Amino acid sequence: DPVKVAAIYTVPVEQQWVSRIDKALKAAQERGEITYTFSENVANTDYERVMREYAEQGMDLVVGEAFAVERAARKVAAEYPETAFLMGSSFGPAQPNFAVFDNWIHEPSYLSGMIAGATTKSNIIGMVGGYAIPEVNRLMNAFMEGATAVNPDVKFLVTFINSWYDPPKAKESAFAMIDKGADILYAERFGVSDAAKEKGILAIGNVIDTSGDYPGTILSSALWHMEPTIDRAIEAVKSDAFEPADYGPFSFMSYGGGSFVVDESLAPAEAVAAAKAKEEEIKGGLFRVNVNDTEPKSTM
Amino acid sequence: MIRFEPRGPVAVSRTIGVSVTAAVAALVLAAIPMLFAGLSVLDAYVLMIKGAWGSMFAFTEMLTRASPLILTGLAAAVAFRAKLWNIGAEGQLYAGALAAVAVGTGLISGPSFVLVPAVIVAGALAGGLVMLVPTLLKTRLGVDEVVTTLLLNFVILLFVQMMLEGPMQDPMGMGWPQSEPILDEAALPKLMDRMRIHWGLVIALAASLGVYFLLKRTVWGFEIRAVGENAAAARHAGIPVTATFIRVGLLSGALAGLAGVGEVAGLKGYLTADLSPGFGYSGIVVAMLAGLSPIGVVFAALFIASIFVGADSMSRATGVSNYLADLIVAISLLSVLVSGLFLRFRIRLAGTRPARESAK
Amino acid sequence: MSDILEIFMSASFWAAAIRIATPLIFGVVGALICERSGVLNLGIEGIFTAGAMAGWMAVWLGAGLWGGVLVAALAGGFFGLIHAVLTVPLGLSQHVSGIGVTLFATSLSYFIYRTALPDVSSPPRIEAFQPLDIPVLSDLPFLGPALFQQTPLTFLALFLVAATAYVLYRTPLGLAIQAVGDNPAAVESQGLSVYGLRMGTVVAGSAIMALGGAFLTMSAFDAFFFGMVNGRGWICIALTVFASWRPGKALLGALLFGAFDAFQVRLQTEVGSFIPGQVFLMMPYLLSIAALIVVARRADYPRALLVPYFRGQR
Amino acid sequence: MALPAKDAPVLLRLDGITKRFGALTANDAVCLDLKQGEILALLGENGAGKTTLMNILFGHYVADEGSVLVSRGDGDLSPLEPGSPHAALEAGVGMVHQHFTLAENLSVLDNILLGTEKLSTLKSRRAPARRKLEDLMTRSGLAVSLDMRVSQLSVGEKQRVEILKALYRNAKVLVLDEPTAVLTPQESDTLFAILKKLADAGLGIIFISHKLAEVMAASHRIAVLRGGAKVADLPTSECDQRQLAELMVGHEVSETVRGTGAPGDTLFILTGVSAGESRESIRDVNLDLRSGEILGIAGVSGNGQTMLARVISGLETPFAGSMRLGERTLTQANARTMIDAGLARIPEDRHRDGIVGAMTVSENLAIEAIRKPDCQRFGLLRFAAMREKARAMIDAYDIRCQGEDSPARLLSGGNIQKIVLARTLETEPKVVLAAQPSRGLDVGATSEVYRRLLAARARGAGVLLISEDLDELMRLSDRIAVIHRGHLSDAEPTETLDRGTLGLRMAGHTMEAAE
Ligand SMILES: Nc1ncnc2c1ncn2[C@@H]1O[C@H](COP(=O)(O)OP(=O)(O)OP(=O)(O)O)[C@@H](O)[C@H]1O
Ligand SMILES: Nc1ncnc2c1ncn2[C@@H]1O[C@H](COP(=O)(O)OP(=O)(O)OP(=O)(O)O)[C@@H](O)[C@H]1O
Ligand SMILES: [Mg+2]
Ligand SMILES: [Mg+2]
Repeated sequence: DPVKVAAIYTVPVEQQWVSRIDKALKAAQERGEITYTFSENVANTDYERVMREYAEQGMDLVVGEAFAVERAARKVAAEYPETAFLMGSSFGPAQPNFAVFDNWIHEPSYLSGMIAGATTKSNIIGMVGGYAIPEVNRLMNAFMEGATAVNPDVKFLVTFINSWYDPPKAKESAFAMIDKGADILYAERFGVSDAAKEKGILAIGNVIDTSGDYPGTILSSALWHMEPTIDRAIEAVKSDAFEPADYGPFSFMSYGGGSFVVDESLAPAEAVAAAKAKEEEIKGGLFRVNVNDTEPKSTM
Repeated sequence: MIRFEPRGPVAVSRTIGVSVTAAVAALVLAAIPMLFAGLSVLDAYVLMIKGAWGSMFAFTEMLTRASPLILTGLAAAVAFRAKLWNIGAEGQLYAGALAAVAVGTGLISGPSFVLVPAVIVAGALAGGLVMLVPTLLKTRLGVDEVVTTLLLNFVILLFVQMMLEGPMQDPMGMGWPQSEPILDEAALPKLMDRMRIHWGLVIALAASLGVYFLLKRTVWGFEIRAVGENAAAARHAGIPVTATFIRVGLLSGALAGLAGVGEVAGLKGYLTADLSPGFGYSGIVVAMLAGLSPIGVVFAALFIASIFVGADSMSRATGVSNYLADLIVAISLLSVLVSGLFLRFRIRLAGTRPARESAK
Repeated sequence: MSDILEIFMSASFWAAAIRIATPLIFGVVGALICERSGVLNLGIEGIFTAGAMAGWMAVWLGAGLWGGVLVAALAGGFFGLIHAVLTVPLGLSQHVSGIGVTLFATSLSYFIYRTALPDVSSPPRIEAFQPLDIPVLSDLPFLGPALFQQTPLTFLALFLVAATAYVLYRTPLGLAIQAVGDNPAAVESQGLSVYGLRMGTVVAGSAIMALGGAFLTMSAFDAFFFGMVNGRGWICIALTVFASWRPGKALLGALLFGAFDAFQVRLQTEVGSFIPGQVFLMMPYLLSIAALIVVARRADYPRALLVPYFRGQR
Repeated sequence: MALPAKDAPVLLRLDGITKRFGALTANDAVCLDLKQGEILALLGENGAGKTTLMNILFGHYVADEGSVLVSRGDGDLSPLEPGSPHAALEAGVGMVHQHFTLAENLSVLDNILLGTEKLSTLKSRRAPARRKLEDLMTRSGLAVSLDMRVSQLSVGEKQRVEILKALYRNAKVLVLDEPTAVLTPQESDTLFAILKKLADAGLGIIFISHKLAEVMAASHRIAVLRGGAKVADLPTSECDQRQLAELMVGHEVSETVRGTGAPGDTLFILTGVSAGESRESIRDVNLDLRSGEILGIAGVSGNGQTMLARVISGLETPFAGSMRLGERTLTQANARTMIDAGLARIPEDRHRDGIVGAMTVSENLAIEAIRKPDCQRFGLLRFAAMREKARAMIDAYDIRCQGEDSPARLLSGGNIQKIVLARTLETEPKVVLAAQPSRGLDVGATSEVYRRLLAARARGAGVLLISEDLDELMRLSDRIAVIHRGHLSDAEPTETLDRGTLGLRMAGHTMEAAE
C-alpha cells in the first residue's frame, strides 16, 4: 500500500520554501509510493486542528512547518503515536514520533556569496527579504560571509518587506537598491530578479531555480532539495522504522539537499573555480559554513 | 419595481422560518463551487456538519474558534450602537494579546488568582487604550474613526512584530519572532482535557451577558443608545456625548483586547504575529449578522465558526482546495445578510395590494 | 542628511513614487466615486484581488493585455453589482456587505485560481505592460524618467482622475452623483432615480478599483500571488477621506503615499542598521493619520454616506 | 380675488385615492379636482394625510387604490404613471416639499439644474440656465444668490430655492407643502403675490398651510382633510376661519388669550454675548428676562436666532459676554448645566434636536432626567417608574401615540412637540426657551403649545419666545425685541408695537437708522 501523506502549509504552495516540499511529495506520489494531500494557507490558530484532523484520518506521515506552532504541534504528535510527523522546526526532534527538518542551505548560500563578491563591480550588493526570521537570516548571513570572504570591500543593503507575497513591493525595494548603486541583488523574494532583469544587472537565486525565467540575470543560486529528506522519511515510515530524528542534515550539500549553481557566462572564471573548490571542501567536511540566525543589517 | 415596507414586531415562528430559508439558500449557493470542484454535494454537506458538530472534538474546535469571534463581535456591536465605527478590533486584539504576554510571562509572579485577573485586566486595558486614540481624535479633532481605526491595525501589527523581534522576543525561541510563553499560573484554564477549548469562551459568554445588561438596563447604556440614534438630540438633552463616545471606545477596545487575551493566554500560550486570522474583521460581520444585539452575537459567532470549521474539515476530507472553506463562509454570510431583510421588511412587487396587518 | 535630500532629487525616486501610487490612484478614484454617491465600499480589498486575478488570468488565457484590463474591470463591476444590490435597493449595512464582498471576492479568486492551476509550484508569468517610450517627453531630463517612462496603466489612472473630476463637476451626471450622496430626496424630487445613480456609481467605481488590482499583476508584476494586494485597498479607503472626496486631492494623496513608501524603502537601507525595519513600514500609515488630523476639520463628508435610502420611509 | 373662469379646464384630478400604512389609513378615498388658474388650499390637522396625498400625486408613494389624472394639454385627462416623480415632472407637476429636498453640497444653481438635463450630456449648460433664472427671480421677487452653496443659506432662502426649482421647470401644476412655515410675514406676502401672478398666468396651485389667515387671503378654494378623508371642499368666499378650524379638528376650538401678566424680578440676563463666526452669528447681545413674562424675539430667519438659541441651550460657548440665571453665572456651554440650573429648552428643529426617533416615547420623556433618582438607581434604569411617569405625562399632555413603548419617530410633529413640552415643563423650570415652538403645527397643537407657555408664565417662569411668526409673537409676548444681523434690539412692550413697525425693524430699517 502507498504511504498516506498529508502536508500542512501556513502559506500558499507557491511560496518558494513550501514549493520544495510540495515538489518532493508530488514526485513521490508520481512514483506511486505515497498518496498525497495538503492544506495550504492554514492560519496559525487552525494549525493544531488540521494536524489532528489528518491524524484522525489515519495519515501515516504528516509533513509541515511547526515554526510558530511549536508547542501545539509537539503536543498533538505525542497524542497520535501511530502517525509520523516530520515538521520544519528550529528545535530538536521529540519522542516518539516528532522528526524535524529545516532548510539548511547556508552552504550553497555561502558559495553564491563568493561568486557575487567576486563579480560585483560597484562593491554594493542589495538584499531583499520577506521577514527577518532565522530561516531567512541564516541564508543571508552565509551569503554575506561568502561575499566578504572573497571581497572584503563589499557592502550590503538589506531590506525586509514584511510580506511573503508582495512582488511589486519587493521589486520597488530592489529598484531603490539599484539607485543606491547595487549591481547584484540577492533575490530572497519574487520580484527582485524582475527588477534586476529590467535594469540589466545580476541577481542571486535562493531556494528555487529561476534561471529559466530570467536568462542572463541569475548569476548564481543556492537551491534547496527536499527529496533526500522526504524520500528517507517515506522509506522509514514504509518500513515501520520512523525515528524522531533531525532530518536537517539531509538538506546539506553532502546529502544533495542543497546545491549550488552558477551561470559561468556571467561570473569570472577564477571565482567559479574558487567556489567549486570550496564546494568540494564543504562536501568533504573540510569547511564548515557558520550558522548565524541573527537579523542581517545594511553595512553602508 | 420591488418595494419594501418596514415590518413591526416579528413572530418567533417567522424568525425561525427565515433563518431556515437563509441556511437553505446558503447551502444551495455554496453547492455551485462544490459542483465546480467535482464534489458530491450531499456528501460534502454531511462532512461539513460532521466537521463542526459531529464529534466532541469537532464541537469544541468550533467553540474554540467562536470564542474570539464573540468578543470581537461584541466590540463591534457596542461601538456601532453608538455609531462609533470601530474597524480596528484586529489591532486592539493584538494590543490585548501583547499586554497579556507582557504581564503574564514573568513581569509579576504570584498564584493563579492574582495572575489570571492581572493578565485579563492588562489585555482589556491595552485594547481599550488603543481604541481611545481614534475616539479622542474623533471627539476632539473630528478625525474620521473608520480610517484611523483601520490604519492603526497596520501600525499595531507592525509594532507587535517589532516587539517580538526586539525586547519581547523569546530568548529560547531560536530567533523566531515570538514571545516568551505565558506562565502556567497566568494561563486561562482549559475547559476540557485534551481539547483546546478554554476559559476564553466563558469570558466571552459572560461579556455578552454583561454588554446586554449594560445596554438594556443601565444609564450608560441608555446614553449609548441615545447618542447612537441621534447624537444631536442626545447632546441637546444634556447627555455627555463626548464622555459617552469615550466610554464606548474604551469598552469596545477592551472587548477586542479580551479576544487577544483569550487567544494567547487560553489557546496559544505565547504570542506570534500571525495570532489572528482576521478575527477583528470577522467580528464586524458577526456583529452585523446579529443586528448589533449582544446576545445575537453569540449565535452569529457560532454560525460563522461552524461554517468555517465544518467547511474546512470537509475540504480536507474530500481533498478539495481548502480555499473552498472561505468561499462557503462568504457565500453563507451574504445569504444570511439578504434573508435578514425578510425579517425587517415585507417585500412586495409594485402594484400588488398590501395585506391588512395590525402591526405598524 | 545630504543623502536623504539626494533621495528627493532623484528622478528614479519620483518614478517609483508614481509606480507605487498607481494602484492606489485607481483604488481611491473608485472608492471616491462610490462614496460620493453615499455608498462606502469596503469590498475594495477583495475587488483588488479579483481584478488582479481576473486580469492576469485573462491575459494568461490569451485575451491580450487590454483584454485583460477589460476583464478585470468586468470582474470589479460584478462584485460592485453585488455590493450595490445589497446596499442600495436592499439597504443592508454597507460595512458588512463590503466586508462580505471582500471575503467573497478574495476567496472566489483564490478558489478559481487554485482550481484552474492545481499543479503549479511557481506561478505562471505573462508578458506584462512595458513602460512607454514617448518620443521627446521620455527623454526630458528628470521629468522624462520620473513621469514619462511609466506603463500605459499609469497614464490610464491619471486620465481617470481628470475624467472623474470633469464628470463630477462639469456634467449633469456629476451633479446628480454629488447630490445623491448629500440628500437622496433632492435627487428623487427632481425626477432622477436614487437607486439607479447609486448602483451605477458603485458598479463603475468597483470596476475602476479592480484596475488597481490589475495593475499589480499586469504592470507592476507579471504573475498572480495569494495575498499580494496586501492591504492596498484599505489604504485607499483612508486616502479617500484624506482627499475630502475630491479627485484632485485623491491624486495628491496617492502620490504622497507613494512618495512616503518609496522614501521609506530608501531610508531603510540608509539608517536601517540601528532602527527596526517596522518603524519604516509604519511610517506611511502614521503619516496618513497625521495628514488626516490636519485635514479633518475641513473634511466635507457626503452627508448621506452610509445612510440607506428607502422611498417613502420616515 | 379674481376667480378662475367657471369653464376653466381641469388640470389635475385625484380619483378615489386610498393609502394605508399598516393599520393606518392615511388617505381614505380622496377625490380632488384642480382647475387651470386656481389656487387650492389643503387644510388638515397634523397627520391628516395632506403630505401623503401630495406625495402620491408626485409619485413618491404609490396609492393602494385610486388614480391620478393629469391634463395633457388638449383638455383630456390621462392617468399618471404611479410611483414615478419623473413622470410627474414630465407631466408638468412641480412640488415644493415640506422638508427640504436640497443637496447642501451644491450651489443654488446646480440644485435647480439637477435633473433638468439628460444625464448623458457631456457638459452642464449653466449659462442659459442662469439667464432664465435671473429673469424668473426679477419677475417673482424670489431673490437668492445663485452661486451660494445651499449649506450656507438660511431656512427662508432654502425655501425660496425650492420654489424656484419648481418654477424653473415651467410647471403647470404647482404643489407647495407648507411653504410659509418658515417664511416671514413679508416673505409670505410676496410669495402669495407671486402665486397669484402665476395662477393668473394659467397655473394650477395647491398649497398646504396651517395658517388660516393666509389660507383665507390667498386661496380660491379650500379642501379640508380629517383622518385621511376629505370632509369639505368649498370656495373660500363661503367659509370663515372658525368654521375651518372646526372642520379640521372635528370640534370647537377656543382662541388663546394672553391676559395681563404680573412680571416679577429679573431672572435671566445676557450681557454682551457674542458667538459664532459665520453668517449665523450673534454679536454683543444684551437681554433681560423677568419672571412671569414672555419676551418675544422677532426676526427674519437667518439673523442669528439659531445661534442665540444654541447659546442659551448650552450647545455653543460664547466667545465674549456672560449669561446669568438668578445667582448663577453660566459660562461654559453645556446642556446639562443649563437643565440643572432650571432652564427648559424647546429646540427649533424638533426632529433633529428634540427626540431620538428610534427610542420609545417613554425613553424620550425621560431623556433629560435620566440621571435623576426617579429614573435610575446605582446607574440602573428604573423602567417601571419611567413608564409610569410616561403614562402620566401622556395623559396630562394628551400625547397621541400607540403607547409609551412605541418608537417616537412614528409620532406626528405636534405630538413630538408635546413630548418635548412635557419633559421640559414638567420640572417647573424657572426659564423657558421656546424656539419656533409652533412651526409646522396645526391649529389644535398650536393652541396647546400656547396654553402651556402661558401656564408657565402664570406660575412665574420667564419665557423667551423666539419666533418668525409675528401673529404669534404679538399674541403671546409681553415685550418684543428684534434680532437683525446678529444684533438684538432693546425689548419694548407689545402694546407699543404694531406689525408694520416690527416688519420694518426685522428688515433692518429702524435699527440701522438708530445706529
Ligand atoms: N450629530 C452628530 N452625528 C455624529 N457625530 C456627532 C454628532 N454630534 C457630535 N458628534 C460627535 O461628537 C463629538 C463630541 O462633541 P462635543 O464635544 O460637542 O460633545 P459634548 O456634548 O459637548 O460632550 P461633553 O459635554 O462630554 O464635552 C463631536 O466631535 C463629533 O465627532
Ligand atoms: N412612510 C410612512 N410610514 C408610516 N406611516 C406614515 C408614513 N408616512 C406618513 N405616515 C402616517 O400617515 C399619516 C399622515 O401623514 P402626513 O404626513 O400625510 O400628514 P400631514 O397631514 O402632512 O401632517 P403635517 O401637518 O404634520 O404635515 C400620519 O399618521 C403619519 O404618521
Ligand atoms: Mg464638549
Ligand atoms: Mg405634512
